[in-house]
Amino acid sequence: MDRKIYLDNAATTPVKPEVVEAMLPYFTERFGNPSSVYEFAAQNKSAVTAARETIAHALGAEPAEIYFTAGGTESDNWAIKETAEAYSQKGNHIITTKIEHHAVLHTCEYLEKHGYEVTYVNVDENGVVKLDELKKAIRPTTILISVMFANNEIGTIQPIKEIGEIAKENGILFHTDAVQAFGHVKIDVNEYHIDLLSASGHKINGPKGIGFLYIRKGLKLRSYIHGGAQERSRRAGTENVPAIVGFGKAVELAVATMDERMKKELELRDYLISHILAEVPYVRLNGHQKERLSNNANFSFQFIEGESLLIMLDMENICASSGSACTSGSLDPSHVLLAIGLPHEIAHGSLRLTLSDDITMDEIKYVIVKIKEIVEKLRSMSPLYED
Amino acid sequence: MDRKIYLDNAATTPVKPEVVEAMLPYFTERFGNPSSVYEFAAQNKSAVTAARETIAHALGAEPAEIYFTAGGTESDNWAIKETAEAYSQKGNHIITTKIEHHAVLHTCEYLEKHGYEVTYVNVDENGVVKLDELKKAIRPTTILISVMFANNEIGTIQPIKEIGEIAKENGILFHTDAVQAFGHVKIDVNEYHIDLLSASGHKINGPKGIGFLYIRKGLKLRSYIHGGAQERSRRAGTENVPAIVGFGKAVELAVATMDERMKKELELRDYLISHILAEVPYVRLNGHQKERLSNNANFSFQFIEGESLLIMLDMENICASSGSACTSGSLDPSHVLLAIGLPHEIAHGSLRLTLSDDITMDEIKYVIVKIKEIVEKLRSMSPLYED
Amino acid sequence: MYTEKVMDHFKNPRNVGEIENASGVGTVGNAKCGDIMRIYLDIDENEIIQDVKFKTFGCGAAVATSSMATELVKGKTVQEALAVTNKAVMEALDGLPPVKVHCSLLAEEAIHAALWDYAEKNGIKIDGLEKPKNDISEHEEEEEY
Amino acid sequence: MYTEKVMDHFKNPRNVGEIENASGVGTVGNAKCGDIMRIYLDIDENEIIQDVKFKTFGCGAAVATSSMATELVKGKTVQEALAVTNKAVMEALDGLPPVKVHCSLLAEEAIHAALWDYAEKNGIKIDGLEKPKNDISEHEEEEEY
Ligand SMILES: Cc1ncc(COP(=O)(O)O)c(C=O)c1O
Ligand SMILES: Cc1ncc(COP(=O)(O)O)c(C=O)c1O
Ligand code: FES
Ligand code: FES
Repeated sequence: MDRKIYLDNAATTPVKPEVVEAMLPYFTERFGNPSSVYEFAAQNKSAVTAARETIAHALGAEPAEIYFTAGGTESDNWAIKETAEAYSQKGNHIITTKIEHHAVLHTCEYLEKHGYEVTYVNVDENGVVKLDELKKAIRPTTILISVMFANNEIGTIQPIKEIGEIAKENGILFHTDAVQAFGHVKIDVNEYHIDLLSASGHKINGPKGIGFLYIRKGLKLRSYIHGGAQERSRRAGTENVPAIVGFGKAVELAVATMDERMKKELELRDYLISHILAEVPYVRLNGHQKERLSNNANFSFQFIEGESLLIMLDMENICASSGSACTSGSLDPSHVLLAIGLPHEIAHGSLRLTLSDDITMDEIKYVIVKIKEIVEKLRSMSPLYED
Repeated sequence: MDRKIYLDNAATTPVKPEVVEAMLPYFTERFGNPSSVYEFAAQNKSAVTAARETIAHALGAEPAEIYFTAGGTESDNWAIKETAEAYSQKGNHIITTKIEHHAVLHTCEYLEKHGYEVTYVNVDENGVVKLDELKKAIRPTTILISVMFANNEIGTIQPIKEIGEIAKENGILFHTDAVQAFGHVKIDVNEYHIDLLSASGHKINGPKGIGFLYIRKGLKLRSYIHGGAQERSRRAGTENVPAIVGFGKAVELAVATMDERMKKELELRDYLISHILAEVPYVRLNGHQKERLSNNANFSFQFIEGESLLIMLDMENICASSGSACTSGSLDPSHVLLAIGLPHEIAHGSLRLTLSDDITMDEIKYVIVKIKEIVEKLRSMSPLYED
Repeated sequence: MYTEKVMDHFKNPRNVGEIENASGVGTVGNAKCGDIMRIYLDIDENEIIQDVKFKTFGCGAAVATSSMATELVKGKTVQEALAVTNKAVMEALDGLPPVKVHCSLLAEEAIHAALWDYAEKNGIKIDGLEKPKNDISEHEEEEEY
Repeated sequence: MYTEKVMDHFKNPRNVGEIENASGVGTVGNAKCGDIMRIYLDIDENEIIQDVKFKTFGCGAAVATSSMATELVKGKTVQEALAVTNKAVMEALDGLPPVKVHCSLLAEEAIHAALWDYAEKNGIKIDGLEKPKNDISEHEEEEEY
């Protein structure tokens, strides 16, 4: 294949040309600071307002409930730390899961060092959070339940509505890290009883360095980034107008194409999964069979190691990942794969392929052939494999 | 004038075409997550490394001491809050000044609510921090001195080297908010004994939503944004590669043109200042006569109010500001102007003009004429003015 | 940020100036923002406002509301003038941004202060008019989240 | 992230495989990353390594260092092979990224383990060779700030 086959859309996505187009004027011409008095900059304020409206609309939220941040990670930090601070009178207990992104897990660990207590609820072998465990974990001091909408590694979609209902019944705030789900799955914050929701631009063909936190009206959360009066005094820092405009455009496109995109991705994904499972021995699919993101496939190939697999795929022009991108500098096996019960050495041999509607069926077929070849080659080199 | 005369470069600056050019490929083609294994994304890692080197070089720092953030505000929050946390064993006292940006002041106020003590040192009538007061404020429990390099409203440049020496002699960390100075003034972190330095891309013709924190090697500061292992595990969140590349380019250009640019700006600025002071009655220049940013002029016109002045200037195609941009939604007179001793009603009539080397002498002359006309008109409407 | 009507009254404010030997003069300041407005009324023996002038040290909205308020009271009776609220002024201007609502109060209060001065000078009592404060400051709203 | 030499040895690893009835076999695991390497040595009566093969379950660097290490010891005496350090292997590969240094230790240790096995089988003692651990794990560096 001449063309690079990019199958790492969960790590990041290319910015769509229409999005770049929408952003461009805001770099060089309409560059003004939207907080300024002069008309020239006031136009930028309306561009920000329009993006906020598009995003709010996509969630069934009000524009005043959307606060722009620098990305999903900041949104997660903000939601969790400032809920902890604002509601510390009520209690010091937080419930989350073992398979959250590090942006949530490390934030919770930080809070644990500062007097908070955190319960990390288990998931089943498909990566679905155990609702009975979650319910049992609730204490009178529980102030927050934080469960990701969809997992970034194995793609499992959580029963968010049920969790929202549990939270609501118990008078506990509910945060969801929807970085992987927003723009890929239909979300309604009211239907799902979501109080706080994190999302990020670069996962939906928008720019990097922009995200938002949805904060339900009435919540007492304060700022996490202190300073100027931007974002209604809740998130300081000169507004990143081009990125906000680009994010708005990306959301508009993602919403408009969602159904069609999902349909195409599902077809490709299911073909890929069924053929890999049928044609490669000693392989398992990680994550839920049905309740999974339409673009996610995650396999564990026994007896081989992920990085070698990735480099060999790269040599064949296929970009993929093993574990999450931001931990690929790390040597530990993925905490998500361990949480669904994989032993270390099998977790090591995992491969995540996250598609887009830009991929063709021919490319998927090529990928299947290459995976078979490479797995075979690596196994022949493995001291663990005796055939 | 047909052309918009943009005199609000302290609020934000246009992104230079060369900078946009440098960023563009990283949106659509080289969009990969630099933490990935495949070669295609590894190229992005080197682009980030190159930008880091350019920036480090501009400060006399090492690349490993530069941490990218989402802007000056985040850098200030990080520097101050995490120093407070990391060194809380040593003490709980911070020294800063009355004229810091809100990103520093509101962060300090936040810390005051959490058991820290903060001394806000006074400045003299030119906006220069009182060094004797600063020295006297030092306690055995002082862990941080945070003084901005140059003020965003009145342009006064602080005696940073002396402050750095005081901090060093007393074994106290020294942070400087150099958002207005970086790229405009020569800075050497070692010569000035700076331990922590904040800067922002959009103040030097780079993109918005990107900044950095310089952290001297050996400091024990932890992350402020928790999550993935980016930025050597100190600042989580997918790297904003296009913005980092653009920031690097902007720094490269700013450093290369600094001398020439300053020369031109000084000429324009001094012409503007001398003519306004000579031709308009009841006016004063705010900030230091000499120790000020080469592009900053700040006047107070007695008997008139800033917003009206700004709107009338806008009607003449002149973009300016009164107080800092991010507080222009606010009704309080600038805390900086009050700190240099202006009474409320005079602080209200202030005008900040911040130039760039893109401005011509003809434009400056036009601006002077218009200011004279408008000030006269507003005064004729003012109940405070009896001529 | 401002409507066209506001900008029109800001660019071409009506009734700027002073009235010598005015029947009533009122000056009020806004404690919230430090701005100041003065209204001069020329009221004839039939209690009709024959002329009105203003001077304002204040923001764009302050100038525009002064201008509009003077337009609204001109030719009216004292009682009619008293009924001109800041809401009426804002409506006539097609609205103001939320942070600028207090500016319109300045205009209402300045008219009241001028009417009070007129009443005092003439030893009369105007029904429904209370002694104006020197500094007005609206009820601080809770910061809205 | 890897040098050309590393990529070359990764793409075309030398000496992959097994040796039946090898003079010595050593298997080591890296406690840090969970990876495993096995080395087979064929040593003649003059203590010369006639042949060497490896199998690796590990990252790109592990494969490349296995390959390079086997190249470096092939044809050498036992004592010469013992002197092949992970540093020598890394140098021969034009370096490794810092997080991958430990992978090269795997190769060094696997050779040592195979030599130990050879010595035990033959009831000899090799000067300077210590009993290998099953799992190696380098001294944890302080996280560098
Ligand atoms: C589930 C999840 N949460 C949070 C993040 C962090 O988002 P960002 O890198 O935009 O800060 C990511 C992606 O990296 C993610 O997949
Ligand atoms: C002195 C100073 N510090 C901090 C900031 C905040 O920077 P940013 O808006 O990029 O977060 C600014 C500008 O807004 C500034 O002028
Ligand atoms: S801000 Fe003072 S009158 Fe409008
Ligand atoms: S990471 Fe395990 S051997 Fe390299």
